[in-house]
This record gives sequence, structure tokens and C-alpha cells, in this order.
Amino acid sequence: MELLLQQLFNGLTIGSVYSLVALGLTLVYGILHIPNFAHGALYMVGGYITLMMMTNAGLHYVLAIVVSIIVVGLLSVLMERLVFHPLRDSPPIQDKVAAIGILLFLEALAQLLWGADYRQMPTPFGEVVNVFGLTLTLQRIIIVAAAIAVMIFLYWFLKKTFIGSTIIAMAQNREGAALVGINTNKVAILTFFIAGALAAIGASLTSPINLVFPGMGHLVILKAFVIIIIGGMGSIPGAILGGYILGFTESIGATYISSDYKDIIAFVLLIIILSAKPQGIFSKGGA
Amino acid sequence: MMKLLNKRNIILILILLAVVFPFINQNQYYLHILTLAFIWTIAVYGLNLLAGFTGYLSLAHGGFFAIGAYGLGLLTVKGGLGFWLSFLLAPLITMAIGLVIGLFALRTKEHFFAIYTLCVGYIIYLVIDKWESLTEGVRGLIGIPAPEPIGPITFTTPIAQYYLTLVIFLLVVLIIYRIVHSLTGRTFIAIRNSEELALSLGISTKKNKLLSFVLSTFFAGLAGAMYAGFIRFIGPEIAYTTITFDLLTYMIVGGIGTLAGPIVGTFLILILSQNLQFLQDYRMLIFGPLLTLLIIFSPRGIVGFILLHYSNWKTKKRMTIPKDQVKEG
Amino acid sequence: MLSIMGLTAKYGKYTSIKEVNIEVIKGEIVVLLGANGAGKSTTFKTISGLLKPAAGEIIFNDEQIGGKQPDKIVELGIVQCAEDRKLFPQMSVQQNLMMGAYVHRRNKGQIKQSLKEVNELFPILYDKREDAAGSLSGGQQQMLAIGRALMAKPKLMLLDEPSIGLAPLIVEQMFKSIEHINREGTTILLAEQNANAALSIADKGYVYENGKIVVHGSSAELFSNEEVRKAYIGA
Amino acid sequence: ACSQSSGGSGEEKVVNIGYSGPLSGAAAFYGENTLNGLKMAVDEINKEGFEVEGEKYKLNLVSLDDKYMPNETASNGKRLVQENKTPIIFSPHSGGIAALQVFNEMDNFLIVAYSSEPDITERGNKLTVRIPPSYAGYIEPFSTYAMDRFGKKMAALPPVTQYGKDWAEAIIPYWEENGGEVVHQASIDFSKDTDFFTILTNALKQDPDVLFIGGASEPTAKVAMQARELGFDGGFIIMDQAKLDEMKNVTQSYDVLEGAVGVTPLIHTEYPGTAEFIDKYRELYNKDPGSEAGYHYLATYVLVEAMKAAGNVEDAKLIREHIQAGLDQLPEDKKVYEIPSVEDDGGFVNLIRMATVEDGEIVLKEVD
Amino acid sequence: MILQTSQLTKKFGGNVAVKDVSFSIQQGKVNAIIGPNGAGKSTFFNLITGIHPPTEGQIFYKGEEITKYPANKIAELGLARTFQTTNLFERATVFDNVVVGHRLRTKSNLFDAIFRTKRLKREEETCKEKALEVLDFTGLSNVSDQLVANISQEEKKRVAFALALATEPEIVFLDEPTAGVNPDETEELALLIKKMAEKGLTVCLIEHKMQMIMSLADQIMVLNYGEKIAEGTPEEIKNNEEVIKAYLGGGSASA
Ligand SMILES: Nc1ncnc2c1ncn2[C@@H]1O[C@H](COP(=O)(O)OP(=O)(O)OP(=O)(O)O)[C@@H](O)[C@H]1O
Ligand SMILES: Nc1ncnc2c1ncn2[C@@H]1O[C@H](COP(=O)(O)OP(=O)(O)OP(=O)(O)O)[C@@H](O)[C@H]1O
Ligand SMILES: [Mg+2]
Ligand SMILES: [Mg+2]
Repeated sequence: MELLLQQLFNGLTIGSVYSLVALGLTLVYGILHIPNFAHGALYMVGGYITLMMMTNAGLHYVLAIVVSIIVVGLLSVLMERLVFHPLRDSPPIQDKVAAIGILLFLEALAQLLWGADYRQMPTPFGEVVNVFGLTLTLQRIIIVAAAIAVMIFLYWFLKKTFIGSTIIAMAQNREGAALVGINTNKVAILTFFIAGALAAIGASLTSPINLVFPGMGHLVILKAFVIIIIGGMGSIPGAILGGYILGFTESIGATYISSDYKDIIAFVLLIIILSAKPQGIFSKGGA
Repeated sequence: MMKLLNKRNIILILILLAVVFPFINQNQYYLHILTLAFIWTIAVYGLNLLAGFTGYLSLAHGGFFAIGAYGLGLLTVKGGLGFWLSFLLAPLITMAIGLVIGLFALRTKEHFFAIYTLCVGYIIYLVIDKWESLTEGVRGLIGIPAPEPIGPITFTTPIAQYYLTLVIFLLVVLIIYRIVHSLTGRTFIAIRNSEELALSLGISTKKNKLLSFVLSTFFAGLAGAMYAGFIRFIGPEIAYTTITFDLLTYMIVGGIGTLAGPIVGTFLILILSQNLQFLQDYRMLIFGPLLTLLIIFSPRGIVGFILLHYSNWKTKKRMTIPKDQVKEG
Repeated sequence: MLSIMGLTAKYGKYTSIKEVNIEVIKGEIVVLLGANGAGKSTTFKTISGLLKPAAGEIIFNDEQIGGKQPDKIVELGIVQCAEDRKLFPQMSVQQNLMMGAYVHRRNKGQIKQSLKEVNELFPILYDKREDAAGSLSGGQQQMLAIGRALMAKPKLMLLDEPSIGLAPLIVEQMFKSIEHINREGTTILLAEQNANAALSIADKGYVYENGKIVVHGSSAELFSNEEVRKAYIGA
Repeated sequence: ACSQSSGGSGEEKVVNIGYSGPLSGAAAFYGENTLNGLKMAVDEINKEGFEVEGEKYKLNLVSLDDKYMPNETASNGKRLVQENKTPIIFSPHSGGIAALQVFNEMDNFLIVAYSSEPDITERGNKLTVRIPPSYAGYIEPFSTYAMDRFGKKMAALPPVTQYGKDWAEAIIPYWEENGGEVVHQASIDFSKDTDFFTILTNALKQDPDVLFIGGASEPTAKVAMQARELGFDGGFIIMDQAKLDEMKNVTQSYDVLEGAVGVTPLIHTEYPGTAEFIDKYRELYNKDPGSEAGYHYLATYVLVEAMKAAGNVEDAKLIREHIQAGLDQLPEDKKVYEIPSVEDDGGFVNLIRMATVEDGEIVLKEVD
Repeated sequence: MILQTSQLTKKFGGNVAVKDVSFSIQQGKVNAIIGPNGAGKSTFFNLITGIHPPTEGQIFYKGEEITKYPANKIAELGLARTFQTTNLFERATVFDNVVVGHRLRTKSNLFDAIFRTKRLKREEETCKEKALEVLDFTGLSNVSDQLVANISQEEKKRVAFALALATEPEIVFLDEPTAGVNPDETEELALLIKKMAEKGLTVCLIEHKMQMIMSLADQIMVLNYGEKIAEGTPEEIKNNEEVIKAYLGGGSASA
């Protein structure tokens, strides 16, 4: 029982990170209509910026995250302006490959700027907390709490504010959005900013429990794809739920099935779901 | 002058060049690279048949390539079969696996299909990586034999291997050409155009999509088997998604849905990346943006770009020629 | 209110409309007639900013608007109801209407009022308010598109073939609604294949052929023009 | 072998030395470290040049990136041999080494292999030299130490790499034969796991006395840290890939690693040439050297000595035959490690030493 | 009576798009389906041509039940259709678009393709001949080598007809074939439809243009909210109270 609880909490931690990354991916999917393969690179840059702000500029962890959100958000916007915006009318395969190009570039750049070695990100929230026989670290509690807060905020923003619904409107019909007076460029910029910010938050929260290195984006990005598919591409609640489903299956799967095969679990899960429901769980079957 | 440069002559010149290349080239390393390029191009043709002509982007292609490679490797190393028998069987095994996967994967469409196959590819990688008793896991398969001699012809020298690969390569191009220009090819294109319409025209989209999928896995498997016989050492990383992305890049840079695209893209990038090696770890700083720029300025790749300008040029010419003199090419 | 002078627009290298001149006076209904591909929609797209003009001027209330971003143009009071509707298919009918009032998003009272008016005009939209726009039939979607355009309280509304694919009864209602909207103070620029119905509510019209305006005049003049009759009104 | 004269200086000839290793991608850091050692040696040697059969030579290092992928190593190998006529190619990973071994005897080049995988020399390849010690020698001393100090229950959490698996396959039977018990076994995939809590929770549920871990130093350190967070207070057996000093950079202090047993970090080693090497390395690269840099540095000198002894700079076979002479003639001040001899299969014979953490300090232990 | 539906019903979730419709299509005649937007006309077509499976009810073609047949099988039996929104391959020529229409009458497979067998060559020839024939029939010969992207809307509609005809159908289902086409051209398309019927084809069409329907159709069915509310000759329909109320209206706008 204790084991189960501990593993549920572990699943919750990792699921929170997955959800954050998948959310950014799913938002951008709405605008681009492609899975953005470069999203993992943003995640990686997010980790580095936070680390650099802490070690080189001596900022507090929280402040460093704020800087990272801004920088990665802007980088994401730059990506939209320079690459995806000019490509908006070309077939989706092209965007995918362009995204791969960006990914290669950013990884090489990170290695040039910050070296190829593993870096450790210190956190001021290192304490270990024991409750009900569970071992939690403060950092993990913060991951879960922050992720949930961010998600609630995002949900509120998209559903309840006019600006938020412009993102959804534009995802569904770009020209239609322009015709009701929405500045589609601004919305695209905003969306990419949010996606970048989410990646930065995800990376900055996770890095203290792992490490910062040029390839760190790969850890989460493939799984994030699985998540947004399970959740139905472009679906916000789908991405959140998908993230947690995956987090829990991994931790529970590792405990009760086999830890060596826990990575396969995610992918097999997806294959099964898509074989039964080719449009994903949460997709609305449009005509 | 223009007459001499028609399509047929260009092709003949290229083939001739490929045939005499070993005699004019002193650097055996180029032979190695060209042989590899032929092999990769075959895999890209498979991908192009499915993604370019049928409209289904498969991201499991690296996986199928690896199945072909491991097929050959396992049959020879562990199965003790002869090289050529294994070489025949490996693509067939790939096809059989492709058939089963295709049956399920093709229920999905568009991005779902892309990600579904991405996951299939990843699972293939994981299986190869984890199933150590069969595949030797990360250690990789060692001791794959070189092609056995056929009669008096042996394939031990790089030049012999080059010609062997070239022959298979030309055969593949011919087959692809014929498929694309046959009723079967038109059927694929109709499906890419609109599945609903194709269906109501009496085309069994299910069957044809599956055919295209299985064919594409065949070429991937064939390329994989050739690769294993050439490099003679394979590890699970050849099933990894980076290989799929490489193939995808070759296809896009060359020109998706065109016949010359896979050749142009593969050769160009392979040669380019060889020449960027001096930049070492930072070559992606140049290659990444180059790739992105190319796609922004010519979404249909290099061949698409040439075709576009060629057809513009042709229509301009056509306007000056009386209409009844223009014949369909 | 709107004067277009020497407007030329291109898709890539292809010139779709050439040196078009149109004058719309406040309170009018002006109709654009022409065969398919004559350039009506292109004119609309250029006015609403979806397409950049290659040459010429578009003056709206003394302001040059050619080449401005679509959202700026909507803010100025020109709203287009496009040929292919451009709805938000997964949003509900009501959300679609709300998005229509995007430029008035700070004025909650007005939005409520507009919503009421639109629902009165097209009761079916009220019945289907919770349904996704994409699940509506063609005709219902057309109504929603017009309703959404009305939500912006436009000074000038561009209607691109609103009767396309609609049942006769609905077409009749549609034209009545257009007249009604016009009487409430919205100037209307309308593109139509259905010349008969369009001219009967319009003040004046322009006839397109191959991207150029070949005839223009008051409704009565166009009605009595033999060639126009033959080509666009039918026997 | 290529002996073009370089530039205008006419006097000296140049010997090209090849390298193919990961310079981009996940393992780039490791690749860079190996290359650093090589470069350092080459630069030093080139200051003076070296003389073979009366001719003066300089080294030219040609390094190519293979992203840790054996197929790329094979291509690079072809290229180095064909274009640069390198008689020697360094490769720091077992997959790439295996790929090179497919054709190195035919193409006549010497593989200088940096991998403690015993297989590499056991295949009978005549032109392969393995630099680091095979890990087989660590099994016994590590196990004995950990079992004596903490107890008989071990949880094995090796990395999923081939190397990790081989290590596990070697240590687990030994542990069990000597009365130990392996209570949990799982592998960690550093390229895919974001968080190690899940795996550790399962492992620690079995109350192990010792954790067997390893992989690159930094993530291995993370595993150790998280194990402590989850309440583990036993010892660690650390595979030779990870170095205690590098792990400390992550854990901040040796306290977390209390009771760990692993290979001796280079900076705590005291062979004749070690101190000088460490100083120079720190000055050049602004960080502590690891053993991969040290071994590559040393190997380069050994090769130069071997060339001198062979009186030849191009024939791989001759050079291989004179490796022992190279080891014998290695100047004292280059002895970053003490390597008395090379075995017939090409493996360097190393003296095995180990390091443990006791009361927050590194303690060196002689083995046999 | 070439095709019959019996109590055909289609539900999309809770929404009943077609409800209990029994209808017979008369051979060699022009059968029209009219009704308000959303009445279920297109859905009715989709059911018959196998794009959607019906929720309930049956479909018979020449006495054979075809209810559960897949779309391609139905096309092979001789039922062809056009779509409300024309979807053609814009980057190919008109000719290339139409050639594939005859594919279902050919047998060439991959083997034929790779070895360029006699059969393939022969069948390619028939496909090309068929394409030329239907292009000629639909009056498109002069644009056959133009890119679809460059032809007019009306010509595109004709290409859609040509594609349907290339399958050698016995019945063609036309979903709003003249939507978005001006009166002049509508008339020409109407003539083409007439020509098809005269050739012995059975035509079934959906339209909103009453003038055209009334002059063209032999039999009309009216759908409203998925239900059949009337059926009969144009005369009968024109004077049917319910139809006037639900659909036609009283005004003169129904041009
Ligand atoms: N996106 C586009 N790209 C290229 N050409 C276009 C595009 N849209 C329209 N055209 C071309 O521009 C010309 C004018 O088209 P437009 O849509 O303005 O005509 P229209 O009068 O609105 O016709 P319709 O009655 O069919 O709506 C046509 O020849 C058309 O083919
Ligand atoms: N694929 C689908 N999924 C869900 N609902 C659908 C689907 N297709 C049609 N419907 C619904 O079925 C009803 C009938 O639609 P249908 O398209 O058959 O109408 P129609 O008579 O062709 O109308 P129109 O004249 O406007 O084209 C509509 O309410 C529509 O929303
Ligand atoms: Mg139009
Ligand atoms: Mg319809």
C-alpha cells in the first residue's frame, strides 16, 4: 500500500512534467497543425537559461525561471516568425522537416555555448519531506503544485478570456479569425510564447531532479507526442489528462510489470488506443 | 542543343557516369560513400512511394530498414543460411511484418498515422534493443558475411560491391518508375488526392493503401539488407528515429512525390555532410538552418523547384508555338 | 463611404482583378455580379485585407485602407462574410457568434444586445446554440456566418454569395434579412450569382467579366440591360 | 600511410592519426574528453617533433564525429584510411570499435580502442589495442569491500548500455557465489528516464544493503542522491565508467556517497607522470581531467615510441608489434598510468586500484 | 425501379439525419431530391453510395441487397457519384484526373506494372480511351491538358461528371451539381444532365435551383428533417401544401 502510494506520487510528479510539455505542444499544434519537433529543443534551452541565470548571474531559482520563461518564450516566437510563419501555406510534411532543422541547430548551438557536459541545477527547495510514510522532496511537491497551478491558469485563460478564445478560434480557422478582427499574427506570437514558456517551466522545474545537458529534450518530447495523440491533437484537457495517464502508467507499470519495459508501455498504450480509436480519445469526430 | 539535353539523354549520361566512376576516381572512400548513397536512396524511394505518392507519411521507416538489416544479419549469422537466400528472405520478412503493422496503422490518417508509425518505429527499436537473446541487444550483430560470389563474380572488393549496389539500385529505380507510371501508381495518386473520391470511384482504398505501405516496407527492408551486407556490423541504433528523420530529410530536400527527388536529396546531403565534417560538432549549426531555408524557399525540394521553373519556361515557350504543334510529353 | 480606385490584385503572378473602380455610398446596397472566377471574391478579399492589393486605392471614410491588416479593417467597421464561411467548426454556435463580436469585446452590454438581435433574425441559431458549428448543414452554417458578421456591428458588410447552396425558402428569407439589416443602418456590398434576387433589393450594381468591371449602373438600368439580363438573370 | 610535407617547412613529415568518436549528440561530452587528452599529447609532441629513422615527423590529428553510431564510425574509418591514410584510428566506444574491426585487418590500420569491454580483444583481431583495463579485475575487490562493510543484500541498477549489462552479468554471479543475495534488478536508461524515483522506490522496497549503479558520472550521482533522499543508507558499488570525483561535483560533498566503492579518480592517482598531466590539463581546459583523457594522452606517447622502435610510421602491423617497446620506452614524466605490458590479444595490462569513500573522504586501496 | 431504399435511417450521435426513408429510383429517369438545408439529402446519398453505413434499413440495387457493401464495391456495381464540394487533384491536368476514373474496370496489378505486361498496356489504352470519350461527352476536350487549378468552376463541375462517367455507371448521383454556377452555365449543365439521361443513364440529383429541377426531373422526393414529406412529379410537388410551407415558399426569389 505504501509502495503504491509512493509510486502514485512519483507518477504524479513525472506526469506533471509531461503534461506541461505536452500542453505547449498541443497549443502549437492548433496553430501550425503539425507536431512541432523542435519543441524538445525549447525545453532544453529552458533548462540551460535557468541554470545560467542561477550560476552566472547569481539569480534566485524563482527569478531565474522567470528570465527563462521570457527568453524561451521569445525564442519560440522567433521560431514562429522566421520559420513557421513563412511556411504556413505549405504542406505539413515541410513544417515537420523545418522543425527538425531547427532542432538540430539549437542542439548544436547549446553545445557550442554551454558545452556538452551534464550540469547540475541547484534548487533552494532540496529538503526531504516525509508524510504518511511517503518520501517527498520539496522540489517534487513544487513541481506538482506549480504544474497544476499553471494548468488551471491556462485553462481559465483559454476558456474564460476573450484573448484566450482567440487562440482556439485561430486554431480552427485562421482566415475566419482574421475576418472577425483578430490579429492572427499576434495570436500566433502569443501562442508560441505560451508554448515556449511552458517548455521553460517544465524544464526548470524538472532539472533539479535530473540534469541539464544538450540532449535533455529527447527525454520528454517523444512521450509528449504520444500524449497529445492519446489526448486528441489540439485538445487541452486531453494533453493534461494524457500526461498524467502516462506518468501513472509508467510508475505503476515499472512497479507491477517490469521496469525494463516501462518505456514500451507508453508506446504500446498508444498503439492500442489508436487501433481502437483512430482519432484519439478526446477528439471530436468532425465531418 | 536543347534537344541533346532531353530527359532520356540526361539519364543515360548519369548512368554512364555511375558506371565509369570507379575508373576515374582514385579515392576509394568516395566509392564507399556512393555505395551507401545508393543504398539509402532505395530506402528513400520506399518512403516516397508511400508518403509522396499515396499521401501517408510513415515515420516507422527506420524501423523497417532495421528489420531488413537484422533479417539478413540474423539469417546469416544465427540461422546459418547462405547470403543470397537470406538476402531474398530479409525484404520478404520486412514485408510480412509491414503487412501486419499496415493493417492496423492504416486505420489512422494524417498526423495520427505519422505519430502512430513513429511509435511503431520506436517499438521496433526497443524490441531490437531489448531482445538480446535474438539480436544481441546493444552489442550489435557482428560477423555478417559479405555477399557470396555468384559464379566467377566475387564481391569482396569495394569496386565489386559498388557495382552490385548500382545494379540493384538501377533496378529499383526502374521498378519505381514503372509503378508510378502504371494504373497502380495512378491509383495511389488518386488516394493521395482524396480518399473519399477514390473510394466512390470504385477504388479499394484499403487494399491499395496496404499495397503501397507493404511495398514501401519492402524497399526499406531491401535497403536494410544491402546495408547489413555492406557494413557487416549492425546495432540497434539503425532502427532509431534519427534514421527515419534522415530519410525524411533526404526525401524532402530532393522533392517529395517526384521520381528524381530521392536521388538528388540523398546524394546531395550525404556529400554535403561529408564536406561539413571539418566543422565537426558544429556542422549542425550550418546544416540545420540550411535545411530550414531550403524548405522555406522551395517546399517541394530541389526537384520540385526545377520542375516548377522548367514548366514555367515551357508554358512561355508554348505560347509562342502554335497550339496544335504541342504534343503531350 | 467606400471608394475603390484602380484596384488590381494578384495571386502570385496571376492577375485576378484589374483596375477596378467601385463607389459605395452610406446606406446603400450595392451588388457585384459576374460569372464564376470573374473576380468578385478577390475584390472582397482585398477590401477585407486577406489579400494585399497590387495597385490602386481603397478609401473607407476618407482613410486609405488598402494593404492594412484584416483586424484593423474590421475595427474600422468593414466585416466580410466569406464565400466559404470560415466558421470555427469545433466551437459552439454561440461561441462563434461571440467571437464575431471580438472587436467589441470590452462592451459586454452591446454584445448581449447583438446576440439577441441575431437570434431573433435566425431563430434556428438559438435552437442550435450549443451545437458545434461544423455539425450544422450548409444552410445553417451560412446563417451562422452572417450572424457572426452582424455581431461586429459593421458599418459596411461584405456578403460573398450568401445564397450559395441554400434552399429557395431560405434564400428568400436571406434577402429579406439583408434588406432588414440594411434598413437598420448597415451599408451592404453583396456578391451574387442570383442576380434577379440581388438586383431587386439593390440600389446599384457592377458587373464583372474576367477581372474587370464591364457594366455598372442602377438596379433599374441593369435590369433593363439586355446583355446583363441574358447572362445573369436567365430567360 | 601518408607522408606529405606540411606547408612550407619542407623539413618535417607528417603522420596522420585518426579519431572517430561522439562529438555531437548525447555522448559528446565523453567524446570531447577523450579528444582533449589526444590533442594535448599531439600538441606537446609537435613542439619538438619526433624522429624515426633519421626523419623528423609531426603528428596531425584528424578527428571525425560519429555521434556514437557504429555505422558512422565505419564510414569515418573508411574515410580516414582512404583520404588521410591514417595508420592508426582511435575509437572510444565498443560499437564503433566492433564496426572498425570488420575491415581494419584488410585495410591495414591499427585500432586504438578505449573501452573496458573484454570482447574487443577476445575476438582475435590482430590490429587492435585496448587501452583501459578490462573491468573484470574490479569485480572481486568491489564486491568484497561492499559486502564486508554493508551486508549481503544487493540491488543491481546498472545502466541499460551494453557495458552496464556486461558488468551486471559479471558481478551478480560473483556476488551470489560469495554468499550474497541480489534482491532487486532493473536497469536505468539515462537517455529516457527523467526521474529515478520510480525505479529507486521499487529497489529500496527490498531493503538492500548495497546498490550497484553506474553510467556517466553525473546522472549516476543523481541516482545516488535520490536513493539517499528515499532513505537509503547502505553503500554503493560504482561501475568504472563513473568517477567519484566527477560525481562529487553533482552531490556537492562526498557525504552522500559514503560507502561507495569505485575506480580511483585520476586526480587522486599518483603515478610518476600524473601530477604534471593534471596540472597541464587544468590549465588548458579549466577542469579536472578524467581517466579517459589521461589514457588517451598516454596512449599517444606510447604509439610515438612504438613508431620510433619500429622505425616505421605507416605500417600498422609493425607498429603493433612494437607496442611493448613503446611501453618500455615511455618517458617517466608521461606515465599518467603505470602500464607494464601489453598482452598478446592487444590489451594493456593495468595495475588495479580502487577508491572508497569513508567518513566523507576518498580513501585509496591497493588491490593485490 | 433500379434502386430501392427501405426505411433507411441514419443517426449521428443523437441527431437523426435521415429517418425511415423508403424511396425508389426509376431507371432511365431523372430523379431529384430536394429539401431544406440540413434535411439529410447529402447524407441520403452517402448512405446509398456506401460512404456511411446506415443505422437501420436496407438498400436494394436490381434486387440485390447492397446495404453493407463498401463504397468501392458499390461503385463497381455501377453507382457513381459527385460530391457537394468538388474535390479534384488541382495540380494535375484534367485528363490525368479523369483517367483514374476507369480504374475499377481494369485488372492490372503490381505485377503488370513492374513487368509492363500486355494486359497493362491494353488496359491503360482503354482507360485513356474512356477518358477521352467522357471528356468529349462532357464537352471538355479543349481543356483536357490544362491543370485543374486553371479551369473555371463550371468546368470543374464537368470534370466531376466526367470522372463519375468514366466508371461506366448505370446510376449517377449528383450532389448539387450546379451550386455556385451562374444561370447561363447552369442551363448548360442541365443540358448535359439531360444528355446523360437520354443516353440511358439513371440520374439522381440534389439541387436547390427549382427552375432547373422542375424542368429536368421526372420524379421528385422532398426531404425535411430527415423525413420524406412528399414524392411525385414536378407538378404534384409544386402544388403540395406541405412542401410549399417547408421549402418552396411563396415568393418569386426562387429563380
Ligand atoms: N487562392 C487563389 N490562388 C490562385 N488563383 C485564385 C485564388 N483564388 C481565386 N483565384 C483565381 O482568381 C480569379 C478570380 O476568382 P474569384 O474567386 O475572385 O472569382 P468570383 O467572381 O468570386 O467567382 P465565384 O463566383 O466562383 O465565387 C479566378 O480565375 C480564380 O481562379
Ligand atoms: N458526418 C456527420 N457527422 C455528424 N452529423 C452530420 C454528418 N453529416 C451530416 N450531419 C448532420 O446531418 C444533418 C443532415 O445533413 P446533410 O448534409 O445530409 O443535409 P443536406 O440536406 O445535404 O443539406 P444542404 O442542402 O445544406 O447540403 C445535418 O443536421 C448535419 O449536421
Ligand atoms: Mg467568389
Ligand atoms: Mg448537402
